[in-house]
Amino acid sequence: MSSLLGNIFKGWSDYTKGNEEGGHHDYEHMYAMVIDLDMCTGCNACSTACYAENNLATVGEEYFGARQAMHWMRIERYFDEPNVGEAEADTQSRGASFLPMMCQHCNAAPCEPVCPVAATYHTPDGLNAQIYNRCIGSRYCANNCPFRVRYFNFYDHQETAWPAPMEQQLNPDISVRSKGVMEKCTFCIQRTRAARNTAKNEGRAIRDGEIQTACQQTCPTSAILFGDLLDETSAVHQAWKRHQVQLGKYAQNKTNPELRGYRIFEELNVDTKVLYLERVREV
Amino acid sequence: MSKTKINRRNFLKVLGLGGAGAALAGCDMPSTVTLEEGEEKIYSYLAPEEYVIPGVGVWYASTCLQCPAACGTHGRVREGRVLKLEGNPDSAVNAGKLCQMGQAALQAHFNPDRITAPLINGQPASWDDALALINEKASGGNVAWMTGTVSGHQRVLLDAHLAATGKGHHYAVETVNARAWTDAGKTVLGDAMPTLHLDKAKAVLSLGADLLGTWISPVTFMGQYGKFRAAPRGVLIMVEPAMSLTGANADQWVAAKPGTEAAVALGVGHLLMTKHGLSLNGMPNATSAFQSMTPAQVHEIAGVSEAALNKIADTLVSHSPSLVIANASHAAARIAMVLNIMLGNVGKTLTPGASIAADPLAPMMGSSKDLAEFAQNAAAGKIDAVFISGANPAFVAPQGLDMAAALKAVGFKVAIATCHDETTKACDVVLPLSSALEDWGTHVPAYGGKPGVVHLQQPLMEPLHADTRGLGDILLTLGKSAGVDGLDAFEDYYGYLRTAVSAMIGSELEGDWHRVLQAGQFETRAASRAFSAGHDVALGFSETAVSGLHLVTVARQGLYDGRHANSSWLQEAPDQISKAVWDSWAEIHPKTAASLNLKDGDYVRLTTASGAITTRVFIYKGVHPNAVCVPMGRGHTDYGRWANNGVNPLTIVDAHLGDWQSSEIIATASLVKIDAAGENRHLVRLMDTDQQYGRKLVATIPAQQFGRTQGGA
Amino acid sequence: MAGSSKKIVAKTRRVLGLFGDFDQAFEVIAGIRRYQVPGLTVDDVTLKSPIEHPEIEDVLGERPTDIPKFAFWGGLFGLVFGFLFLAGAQANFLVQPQGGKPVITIPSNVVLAYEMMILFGVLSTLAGFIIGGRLMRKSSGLYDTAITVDQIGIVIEVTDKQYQPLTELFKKHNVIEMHEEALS
Amino acid sequence: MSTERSKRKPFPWVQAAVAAVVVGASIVLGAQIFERQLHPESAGVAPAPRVPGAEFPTDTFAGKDVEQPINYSHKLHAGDLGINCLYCHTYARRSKVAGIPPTAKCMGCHTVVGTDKPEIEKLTQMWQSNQSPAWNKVNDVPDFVHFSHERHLQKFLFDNPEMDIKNAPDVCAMCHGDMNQVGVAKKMKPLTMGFCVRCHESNQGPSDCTRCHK
Amino acid sequence: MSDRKHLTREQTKDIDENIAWASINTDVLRSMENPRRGYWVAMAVSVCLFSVMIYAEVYQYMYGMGAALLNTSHMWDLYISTFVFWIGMSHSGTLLSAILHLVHADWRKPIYRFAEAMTTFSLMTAGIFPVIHLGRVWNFYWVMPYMTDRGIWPNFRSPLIWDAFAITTYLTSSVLFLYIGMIPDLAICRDNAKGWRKPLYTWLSLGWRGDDRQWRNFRFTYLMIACFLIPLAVSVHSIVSMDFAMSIMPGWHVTTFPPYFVAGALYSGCAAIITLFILLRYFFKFEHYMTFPILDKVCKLTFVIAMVWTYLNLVEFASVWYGHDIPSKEVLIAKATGPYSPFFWGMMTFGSVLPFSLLSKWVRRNMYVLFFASIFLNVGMWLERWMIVTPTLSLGYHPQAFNVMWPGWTEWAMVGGSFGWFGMLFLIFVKVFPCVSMYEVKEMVFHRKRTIYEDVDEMMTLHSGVPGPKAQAQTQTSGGA
Repeated sequence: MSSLLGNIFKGWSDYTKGNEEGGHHDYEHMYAMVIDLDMCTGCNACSTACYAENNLATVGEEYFGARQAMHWMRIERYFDEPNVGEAEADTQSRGASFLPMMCQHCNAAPCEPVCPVAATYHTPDGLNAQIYNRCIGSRYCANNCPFRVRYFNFYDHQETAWPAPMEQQLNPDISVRSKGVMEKCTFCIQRTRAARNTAKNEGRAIRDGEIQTACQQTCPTSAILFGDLLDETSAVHQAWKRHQVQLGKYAQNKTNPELRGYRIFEELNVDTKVLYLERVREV
Repeated sequence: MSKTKINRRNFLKVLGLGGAGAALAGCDMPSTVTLEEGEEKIYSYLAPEEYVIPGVGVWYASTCLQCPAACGTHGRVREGRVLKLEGNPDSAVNAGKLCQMGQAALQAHFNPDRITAPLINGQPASWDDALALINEKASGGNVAWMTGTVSGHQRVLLDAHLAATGKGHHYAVETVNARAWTDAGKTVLGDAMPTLHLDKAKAVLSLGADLLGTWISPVTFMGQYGKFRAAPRGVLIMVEPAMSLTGANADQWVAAKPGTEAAVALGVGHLLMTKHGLSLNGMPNATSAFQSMTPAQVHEIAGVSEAALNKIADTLVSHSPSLVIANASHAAARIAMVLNIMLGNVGKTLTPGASIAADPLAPMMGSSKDLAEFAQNAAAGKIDAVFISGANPAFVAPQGLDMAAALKAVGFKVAIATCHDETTKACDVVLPLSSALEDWGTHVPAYGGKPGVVHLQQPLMEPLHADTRGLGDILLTLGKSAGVDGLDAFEDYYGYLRTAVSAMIGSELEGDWHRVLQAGQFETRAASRAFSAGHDVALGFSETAVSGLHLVTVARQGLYDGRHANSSWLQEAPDQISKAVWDSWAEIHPKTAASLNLKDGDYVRLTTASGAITTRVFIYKGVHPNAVCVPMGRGHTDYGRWANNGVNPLTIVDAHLGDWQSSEIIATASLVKIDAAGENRHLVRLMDTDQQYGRKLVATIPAQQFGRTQGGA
Repeated sequence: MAGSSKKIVAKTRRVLGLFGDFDQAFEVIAGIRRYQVPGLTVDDVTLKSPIEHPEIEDVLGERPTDIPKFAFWGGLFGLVFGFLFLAGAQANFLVQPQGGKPVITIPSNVVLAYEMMILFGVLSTLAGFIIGGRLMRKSSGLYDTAITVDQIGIVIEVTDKQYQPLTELFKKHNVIEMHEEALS
Repeated sequence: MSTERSKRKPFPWVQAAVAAVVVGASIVLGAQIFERQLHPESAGVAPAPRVPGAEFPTDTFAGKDVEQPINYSHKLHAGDLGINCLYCHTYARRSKVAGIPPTAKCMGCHTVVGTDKPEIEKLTQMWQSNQSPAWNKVNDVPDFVHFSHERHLQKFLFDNPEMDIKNAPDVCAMCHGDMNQVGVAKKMKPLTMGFCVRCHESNQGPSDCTRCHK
Repeated sequence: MSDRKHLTREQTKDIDENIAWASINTDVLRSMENPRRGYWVAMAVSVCLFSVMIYAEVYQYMYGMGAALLNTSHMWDLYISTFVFWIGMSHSGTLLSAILHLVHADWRKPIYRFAEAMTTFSLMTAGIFPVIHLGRVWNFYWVMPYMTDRGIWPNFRSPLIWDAFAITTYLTSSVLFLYIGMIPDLAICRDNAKGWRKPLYTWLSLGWRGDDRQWRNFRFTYLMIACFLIPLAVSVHSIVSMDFAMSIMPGWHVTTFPPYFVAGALYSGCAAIITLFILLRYFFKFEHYMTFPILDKVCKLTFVIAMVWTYLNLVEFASVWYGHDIPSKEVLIAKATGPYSPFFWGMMTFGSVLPFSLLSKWVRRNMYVLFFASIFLNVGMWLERWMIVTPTLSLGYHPQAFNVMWPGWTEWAMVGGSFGWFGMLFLIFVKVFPCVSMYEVKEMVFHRKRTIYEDVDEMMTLHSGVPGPKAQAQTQTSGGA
């Protein structure tokens, strides 16, 4: 009760602080990712690892065709590369561009304020969380997501996706979603939690690299980097710094504009936490 | 040793879901009262190991058998169930990484369509009856084995069994193989499996070798590719008729007419000689072959422009050391080897491989040549009985081989399989095989491992189905009844394996064995090899495939040759190139489509001399206008609930068009006719666009910029 | 409808006169205003009509109503309560950081408090109507269904002495019908 | 007939506004206080166990009798014999689940003790036939709740300077009630989200949803 | 009553001032009794449509939202657009009742009652949609801010919560507005009712006796609530527009949406009034009350609002067109040229071109033409809502999610069923409650007569010696008693 007014003032000062110092957040951690698109081969290993780790249901051809699939991590493939000039008109003269796309865990996530029941919100870890059992399925969040990385359980898939004995493979550390709820990439929150627990038991801070997301762990070319952006020694922090990308900005003021780091739809000012490194082409 | 076994087994007991069952139905339903008392059961352990704690996952090392690469894995085991596989960071093959097929080994293990009991003529039977029948029918005469790639002690036992039963032959069948490359290596450099150093190469030219997708050991190559792309950044050039995953990552992708990669390679060699002044000392045959293939001829034969060819040659020279690899044909592979010699790559990016000293353990690499031979021998009545394991000849054989008749001609067929497939259906006895996650084994990676390292496969959980047995156990039983010497001492394969491994590591100590289990691998003596000087082999290529539309069947990482089609994860993982799921498609070039008046999603009938299939077209520019590319893997008829979709292009491959110097069935040689089949249905894909519409999604920068900012070249 | 019994003389009966025309009823009330019936004032008159006659106030005099007050205070309460309720709920909600927005979000709370203001304003107005209009109470028996058709009724409580002059006044203005009942 | 129009006074704006604010605020805050504080102890079952430095909800729950394959008595073992909870539920300090003790642990005593009792005979028989008793889960939370015994024991028992391992039953009783009093296990606390949240609030536990819901 | 000649298209007066008050009662009360065959047919059709909706909802509940063919790109479709449509419909009652009441346009009096009923029922229809479109309908009450010891609340930042508040408020207020305005009429019903209706009306009329005190309080109450309703109505539809405008999606994040939605709401409300006006006039023989001159005024009002709507529409397009927000522009172009373009142009035709027909007096006075015109106006407005929701979702920002979807059968069933539900409620209403305000028509007649006759009466008597209309009316009124 006494926290009522305190909460009001604290919330307000955090907010103003956030406005003044771009990207300030009163977070314990801020997990972020770096994906080097020049290393990504588009092999799908991350995507399948995600299915295995996060109890993702397969939906079958019919529902996939109806675009009701739920692949938290999807590998998109594009053929146009405007930056390096048009490819030959009648035949492909270079490869494709692959884009691993999952929840970008925006700091100013457009999905969060629109959820009527606050089933999606920002955790003190700086993650955009989805609480399945609170979700009532209004799907507003997915409509407001510019990346379209929120997936809705249009059906119950338990019977078809995990026919016995497949349910034994399900990861007990996270829920299996039933029909009518939204789900999305959590940056493998169960792994974050486990690492935090271990660290706490051992009375130390979480080490950089101690938490590996399933996609990162399996990526054959090690194109994915994951870590705490607030930890200045972390590889992720270093990479963000090296590429002169800062949170809380919708246009980066790089001293070297040729650096590869960029965030997708930065101009929407949703403050995503996934830094992509541009694909490189020999031209 | 039996004592260890009991302990070992106990920790694996499924009993003891210790309070946290599978979190099924995680969200409430209106009718479900979730706070019920007495609704769920808890089984306690009987006498668990101290480190087995319900609710805490433990990682165990094992080996992945999803493709012949034999990557090391770690499996997360909780409450006696394996939940997740990761790469074994200690393995030199995959360095902690895993591809999607490896991830999906879980689904092969938990597959709902597993065979759970022995079958005799399709009827459930007991092991005793099945083994008795096998003893009766397959104890003498011409007993053959057909497997995929096998290595380690399973191969030892298998060889022993073959030797004991007499005149039999071992057919190792792999549709997706590197036989062209290994043969060329052996012929030109005297080493079938030289070590490639992608990470040291500054340019890589691949002639149809999908090294990031399915070639030899993709995870190894992808690991190296990561380093190859770091500053200074290497350049990847791919020559092939239809875009593979490697092609999709290439800086320069060159579409060649199907089957003409060798001509392109010769053309490159020609330019290297004439334009860049490189020469081949002491290889007059090769030199003349290069000299006789002018860029103009290449353009005519392969449809590759002189500019593209020049660019390839320039890049290879300017980015030295480079590496040329090939898998398109034996001819192309040989030329690639010679090009490596000419470019001076040998010893830099191409070094001699190493194998383990214990040769019987070395992998028996499969090929499709064995498939054809098996079909011929079987049809000729030369095989009395066959054991089939890890191969699905009824699915992968082209119609021209008439595998159905061949199998019928074999008197007695035993399938040892985890799941029903087209082959088990044709077999007299089906023995239920433990999944790769329930079995013991040793595997020698064909490529990429540390020299002399053997990967150990250990069960990650108690068999799901009590009546299944491991391949090693079956081989041991068969060996014993065939009278193989020295097997009677072993109660089971575990005992045999432990003894054998102990001998190899030179220690009988419990602790050392546990260290091996923990590492998932052990080192034995390595035998290093050396290159012989470049042999001046004849270079040439088959000119059968230069005009008309050709069928190109390719394997993609995922369903592979079809063995993973019963995994819903892999069926639903979009194909890397077309992004299609759950069904087959035929990739054709827009020009071809225009000339045939086809649009995306039109059903077409592809007819070759061997038969016809009907599937939908996917039109895009990543395929040569003369090629129709149909990825393999689908078209199963009897392979579980998820596999029965799409078409199998392997059936219409023209089996009689062998490669130039081998009897390999090659994937690019069949002339094909396309007819619209009338119907049109949208091909189900992850995305229906290839364009970014001006959004900065995947931004691309020129390599010069990368050089400036990342310190690369 | 029960008249106040402030007069010294006890009122004995209640009279309802029905008129066919507003003007006639008007005249009757004007008559009373002119003290044509001794001791009766317009404050004793209750008019029952099929439609609303704001003009009647010319003669009946201004009779105040509390409805606007109810509306105002209801609305004000809704506004204040709404805002406090939301702010309190937000500040003590377990889930706080939301899309980079502050804990108490003024724009959204303004919208919601605005709705609450209207809701409570309307509800309070309704309450005011029921209280002020003396609805949902037991009514006196003097009523004629013709009132809901087209006739205007005038209800007055009178003493015995006033009865006669009142009847005359009614009749003078073409009363159509008269009902009366004794007051106990 | 109202005649109060003559004596109309200026309306007390200020007072009324203050009153409205007070009423509104007290409704909000009153509701908060009423709802968010720990519920008063309800009459009945057990006195609140003592865990220094911790405040926790005292509401109780009358669980139903759940039949178990073996009529194990907590009263006898934990109460009368004084066996520490963590002796049998040993996983609780290392895992999110407390777990049921392995049969071997039971047999540790019962190969010698009370072998003639019918329930022990049942147990012995199961042990000899390599069978696990199929216990019925008594304290069940929905599958989307990921409660960790380890974390809670760590906080209230092992990291608590005033507590010793022998006080474990007091900590367990926070959520499980006084098991020393019952025979076959029974649910004695509501274990609803409100129950958890109230305790988290008063003990500064995390309020982040993802700590329990993943 | 006897002379129907003046009720033709050439009628100029809004209402015949000489109409007997008693016959007003009789006419309206008659309409509430003895449903004829047409009524039962209409009722049967409505119930059938509604049953299909129930079936579709049960089906969707069992099998999941996928049955509606919604997908990852199209999380909302017809459910939300139809929701917006019905919310829009609900603005007619407020417009006619509250705004015209405040500006003393007394021609609203014969027709506002059914318009208000329409408001209430459209809201009750609209309210269904946000609920049925939930993935887990059984938890819909979680959007309500109620106390719980879990310490969780709805997210007050969400426009959906604003919707919930706004709709609840609007529904409550408009039901009360409808009801309060009906109390004097319920007293009339009570005085004439028999059987089961008697206790119902007695109870509902709250002891209305027509006292001057009651009338006075009534007047203020009605006025106050009207004052509350106008800003409320504006806020409700602008809040509905914020579901879109507060998002970041191209084509939704548009600042002109609030006024645009309000204009669209008034527009479709007016069109619906025309439809129901014609139906009621025809079936209940309300020619005396729902006259051509009133219809004429409604049509003109509709035209004006249509032009406002068109203007705002064009402004929106223009601002997108001249802006350089590429995704928004793409959405706009796709609307006009993409797979949904027939519907877009249908919307433009029905919404912006068709209203020009209302400029023709022939159209305004031709019930049949007007009936179909009004239906098409509303079709246009429904298409407008669909064209707001779906094309944006089919494009958006991310090319991977570009997707064209067509609604599934459950969506169509629910859209159709919503008309059934609305029809059902309305049909019940017209037989239980007076759909023409009797006392207000009397007031209208009374005041018109007074204002017209005050001066005319004297003149006529003076010049011709013939008793003026006032005197005539006097005899007529008393005669009708």
